[in-house]
Amino acid sequence: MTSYSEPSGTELIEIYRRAECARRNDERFHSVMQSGKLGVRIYYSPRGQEIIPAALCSHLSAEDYLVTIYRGVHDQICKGIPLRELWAEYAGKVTGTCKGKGGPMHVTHPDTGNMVTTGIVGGSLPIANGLALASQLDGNTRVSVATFGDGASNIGAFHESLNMASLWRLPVIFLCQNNLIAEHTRFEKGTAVERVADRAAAYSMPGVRVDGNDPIAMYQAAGEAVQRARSGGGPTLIEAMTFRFNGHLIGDPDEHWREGEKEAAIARDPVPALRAYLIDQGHATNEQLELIEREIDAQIDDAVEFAQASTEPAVEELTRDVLAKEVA
Amino acid sequence: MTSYSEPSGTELIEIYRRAECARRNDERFHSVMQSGKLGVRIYYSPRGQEIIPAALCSHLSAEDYLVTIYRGVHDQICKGIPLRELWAEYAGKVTGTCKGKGGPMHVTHPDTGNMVTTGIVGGSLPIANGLALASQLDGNTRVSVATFGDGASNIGAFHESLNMASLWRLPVIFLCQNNLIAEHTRFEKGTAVERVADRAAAYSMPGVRVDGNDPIAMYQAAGEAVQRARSGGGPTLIEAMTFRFNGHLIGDPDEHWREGEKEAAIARDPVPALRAYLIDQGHATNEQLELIEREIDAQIDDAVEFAQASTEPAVEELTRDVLAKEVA
Amino acid sequence: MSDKINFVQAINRAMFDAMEVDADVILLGEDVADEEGGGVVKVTHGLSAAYGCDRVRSTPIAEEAIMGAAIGASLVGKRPIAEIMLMNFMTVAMDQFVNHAAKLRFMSGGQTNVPLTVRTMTGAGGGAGGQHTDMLEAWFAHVAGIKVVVPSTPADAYGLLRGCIEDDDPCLFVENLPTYWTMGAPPEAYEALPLGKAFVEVEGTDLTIISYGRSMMECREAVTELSAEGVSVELIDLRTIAPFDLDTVLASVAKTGRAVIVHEAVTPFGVGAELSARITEELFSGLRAPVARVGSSFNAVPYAVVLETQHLPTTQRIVAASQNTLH
Amino acid sequence: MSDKINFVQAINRAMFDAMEVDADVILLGEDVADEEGGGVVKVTHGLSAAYGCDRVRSTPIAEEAIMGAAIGASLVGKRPIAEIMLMNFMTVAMDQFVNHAAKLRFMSGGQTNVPLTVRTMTGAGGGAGGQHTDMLEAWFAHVAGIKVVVPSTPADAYGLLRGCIEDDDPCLFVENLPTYWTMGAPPEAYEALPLGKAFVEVEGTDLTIISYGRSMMECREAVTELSAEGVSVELIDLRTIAPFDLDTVLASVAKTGRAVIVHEAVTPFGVGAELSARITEELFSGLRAPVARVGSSFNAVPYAVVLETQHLPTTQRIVAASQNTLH
Ligand SMILES: Cc1ncc(C[n+]2csc(CCOP(=O)(O)OP(=O)(O)O)c2C)c(N)n1
Ligand SMILES: Cc1ncc(C[n+]2csc(CCOP(=O)(O)OP(=O)(O)O)c2C)c(N)n1
Ligand SMILES: [Mg+2]
Ligand SMILES: [Mg+2]
Repeated sequence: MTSYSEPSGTELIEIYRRAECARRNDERFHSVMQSGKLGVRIYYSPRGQEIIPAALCSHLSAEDYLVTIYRGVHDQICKGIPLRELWAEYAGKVTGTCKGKGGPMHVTHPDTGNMVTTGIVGGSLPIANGLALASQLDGNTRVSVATFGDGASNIGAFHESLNMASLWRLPVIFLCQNNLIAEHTRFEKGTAVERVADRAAAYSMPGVRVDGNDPIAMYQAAGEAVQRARSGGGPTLIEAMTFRFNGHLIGDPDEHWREGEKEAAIARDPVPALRAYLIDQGHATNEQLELIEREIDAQIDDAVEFAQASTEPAVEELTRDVLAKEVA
Repeated sequence: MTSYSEPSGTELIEIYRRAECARRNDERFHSVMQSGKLGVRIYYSPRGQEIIPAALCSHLSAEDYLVTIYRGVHDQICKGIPLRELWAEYAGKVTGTCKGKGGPMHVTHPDTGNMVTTGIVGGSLPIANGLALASQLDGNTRVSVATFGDGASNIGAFHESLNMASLWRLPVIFLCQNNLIAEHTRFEKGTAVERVADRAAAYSMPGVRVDGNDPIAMYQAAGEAVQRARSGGGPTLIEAMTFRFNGHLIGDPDEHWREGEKEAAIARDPVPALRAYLIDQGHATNEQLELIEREIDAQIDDAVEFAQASTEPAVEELTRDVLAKEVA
Repeated sequence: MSDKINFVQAINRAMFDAMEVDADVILLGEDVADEEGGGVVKVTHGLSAAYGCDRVRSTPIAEEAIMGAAIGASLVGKRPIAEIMLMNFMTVAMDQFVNHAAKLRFMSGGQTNVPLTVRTMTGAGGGAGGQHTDMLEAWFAHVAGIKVVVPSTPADAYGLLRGCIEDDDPCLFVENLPTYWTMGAPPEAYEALPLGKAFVEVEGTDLTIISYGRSMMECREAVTELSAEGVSVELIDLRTIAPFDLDTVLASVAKTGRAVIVHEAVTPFGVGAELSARITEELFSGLRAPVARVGSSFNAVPYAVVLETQHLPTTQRIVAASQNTLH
Repeated sequence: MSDKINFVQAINRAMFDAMEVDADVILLGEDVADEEGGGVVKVTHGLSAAYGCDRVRSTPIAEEAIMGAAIGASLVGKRPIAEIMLMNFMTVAMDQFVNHAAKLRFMSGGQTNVPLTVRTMTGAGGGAGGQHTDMLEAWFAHVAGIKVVVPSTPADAYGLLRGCIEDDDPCLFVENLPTYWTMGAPPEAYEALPLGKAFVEVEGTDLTIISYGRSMMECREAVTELSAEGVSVELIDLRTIAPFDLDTVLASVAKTGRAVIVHEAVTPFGVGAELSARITEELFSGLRAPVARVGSSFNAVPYAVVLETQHLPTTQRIVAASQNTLH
């Protein structure tokens, strides 16, 4: 399907490290939220979709730009956002990436290329075009990635953005994480095309559907798209097939699957599957991976403590960052 | 290309009658506007595009719904709008279709199915879906048509509307009048696909590109789409190729064509071409057609006089039609 | 007195009853049908079961198409209810709503009209942050041809929503998500309440507090505190923001000579500005103090609890503004 | 004194100069490049010839994509000028502008900002009807994080547009199409004028007239008529609507004790309401008459000349409101 070379064992281990970090982070979010500690107020779990950004980020550096959505903590972690500031933001602390003012749906961290997180369906695509336009004008090789869901492929901003990106050959990747559902609406009920990737043809743009839970296929599809963007070949639409293991947002009973659908997907959980594959193929030993996992847990422990120990923003923050000059 | 039967001689004569009426009406608008009489304040000439609605309307009755755009007077005339009220509206008289309150960009005449005229690019498509939805719910066989330009195929409303229409199998026709230019932007510079019709595939919808200036091909393409819609077969995207003989709006120097492009198109003016064809093929004699043309001129003379003789709206009209109950 | 109901029940019942009495009432919105859970927070639950998925349609995520479909259907006999999940998503549908729904009656010289009801949720307090909680009613009140309605009790939510659905003009019905499950008395009658009429909820002589929607809850607390201090407050629930009930407002302020306007929307260029200006234009010499306004601070809705709480018009700020107006 | 210039020349020159001094200034919009005529009314003519079609890009008809591209580029060092041809088309780009441009600085805790200038034309008087002529500045003034600027002379258009382009926040620059070719004095200096500062154009003692943009032209006529009657009017051009220059306004009204606010936007819930409310809050006891407002009648902009003329705030209505305020 794609000509891009397969990931090396080391690369696969790094993909696992990123995906597992996102997976464990998600589990910790759930336990911490249930415990009521930290007062995290809202959370959209990306559980099940981690392989997509984990493989994508094999090809990206902190210099590259990411625009993600409310369901984007897996993207942010794979892009390298520091867990301390991430957790502090979720906890609404002044030490958070956004001083607690943005919260889960607006996590931002330019140092790692996490440029914007939006709560508006379709909002990520037009902005990614702009970041890519700046790179094109500056003649650098930065790549911009907009992630969004399958449901977002039906909103006007998707259409306008892909058309513009193709006309201008922008170094941008439109990464649709197709988890087969939009809130509670099944993919086929909201989307009048079998594959989102087929919509690329409407913009004379390469479009590819890939199993986003397959680290090798995803690595290759992303690699090809990044290479195309960096080399001036213009945009790509990637439809990465995946599954949302939890409800739309925390508390959602998630009753919209048919008998067994969800159970089957969870049984194929791609992250432990990658772990098993790494050992199978002799890319890594159980001990090596346990070491990585202990490192991840330590980072998360540290991040949670950091968030807990941090203080809340002062009321003065209401008047700050509204305009360049503080308004009284 | 299409299986729909060819138009009979009588049908072709009716197509000519409608197209020629729109053509002569356009010429009269220009002369009247230049004369400064009637104080028509704004005008978007559809000259060159008349065959498209003239052929479409062979398949429509007053019961069917049309949503057109600022460049829509040819659509309105072919759909049967009375010339008196049309001219009075352009002249801003109280006898106009909209009492002079809407003007050229908002001509409305429900009795002939002219439901909405919009000045917003892309604005016609979502509304046509709604009209079609009502017909679907009422179980009648009315068809709704949204006309729009090639440039409009790049705005979000186009995407959202085609997706929804396909999902719901709405009895609607999306009629793109591709005159190869959007204001001053050439088709290929704004549209990242070779044929607008190809975008239909992104919605699993039949899409067809047709020579909109060819009355027979246009008649067949429209007939097929109308038949599909009436019989519950859902929406169709028609891309009717044509040419805009005048500038974007009155006064526009229209300098955006390449050497000879425009002259060549005008030399192929489809309306006189149809006239010649009718005589060639023996469908009509010169005398018959001259009779039709005299009837048209008489109607236009009458409409201009009517508009001239009519009075302007009273200031009270400002507070009327804002809400159901007049607000003081 | 019969059992209390919450806003979700009242709004659901209003749609249920409206669809029963009028077969032309239809509902369009994301996830509104039961197969999609009957709404993200189940406000439309059971409607598709009762009236079918033709009349109760889950839509793609496409607000412009939702609004346009509702407008088009309303032009030819339907009375659509379009659910735009959250008020911030109205920004996606602004062209259809403002350039078309609001103006078609006028621009057509009265030949067509748009009997459309747009329902949308919003409101801060739940930690949803800057893009899910704005109160933008002032935008729509500034556009001729639109009615803007904001209920403050479950009973009003029922009656006013019925009123919007029966109304022949486009109505924007604003629901407050954080207080969706707050209980209140059921409607006295399960029928439409008139639009454009304010309700004098508490009668008083010293001061008039004018508010609507969620902020009425803080206003009620403020009234209790103020009465405890011996201040006789007249509390007016505007109910309809546009066109608003000037007569009722003026009659009250003419009596008290003092007015405080409270709303959750940010203060600058908000609904309170128009009320303040109109009251002053009409009652200038009769005013014993300048009309005061209490709204949210002028910034995006923040995430952190401490900030979100201080951002909103608190009971204390309403009490303080009232006392300030009295002395 | 040197030759007069019109608004088109002033705005064109402002962009030309800004692009010359700062290579990060870029321009995006429909038909803006010379190959597309340098703008529908040639406001951007010559810019692509001078700075290339990379920096001056004609776009597809896709306002959301235009706005989003400008926002994205502004996050990483560019200073984009996004042309949204007409203000009514801002309705298509509201999500990007309001939910994103206005809020990214705040929601990111100050890590990012959006140095974006949105230019848009509008204004009634040319017979364009209900969808091409609205004055919607009050909407944007009601959103925290946006600056709203409206020039009333070619010289101000130059200086204020330079000011917007140099500003680090998203600015909405509103241009009046019907008066585009009206001549005025050239700028004294070809440099930025400060945002947030009003200009006292005429000094007076009896009455303060506050306006901005196109309506300043009618106000100037009104001032002449009123002076002929011996009324000493102080005329203030607001220039920046949000954040507006409260100090200058208050200083003037404190002196005159009377204020009339004039704008082309419809009166209800317009900019005048906020000014009226603020002035009254601050100067209550010092006011000798209620603050008056003169705006367009509350309806869509009509097509017929007779209606359009009466819809707008005429000089006579401004004079009448002023006299009314004086007696
Ligand atoms: C413009 C807009 N409309 C509606 C919503 C409400 N909403 C939030 S997430 C969501 C579903 C999006 O589904 P999809 O694009 O598939 O992304 P996923 O959540 O599955 O990752 C909806 C409708 C929104 N945030 N923005
Ligand atoms: C949303 C919106 N953006 C921009 C405009 C300004 N405008 C009016 S017509 C036009 C060109 C439309 O071209 P096309 O769709 O090809 O239709 P045509 O005029 O060629 O018939 C533009 C950009 C508008 N009316 N609405
Ligand atoms: Mg999804
Ligand atoms: Mg065109």
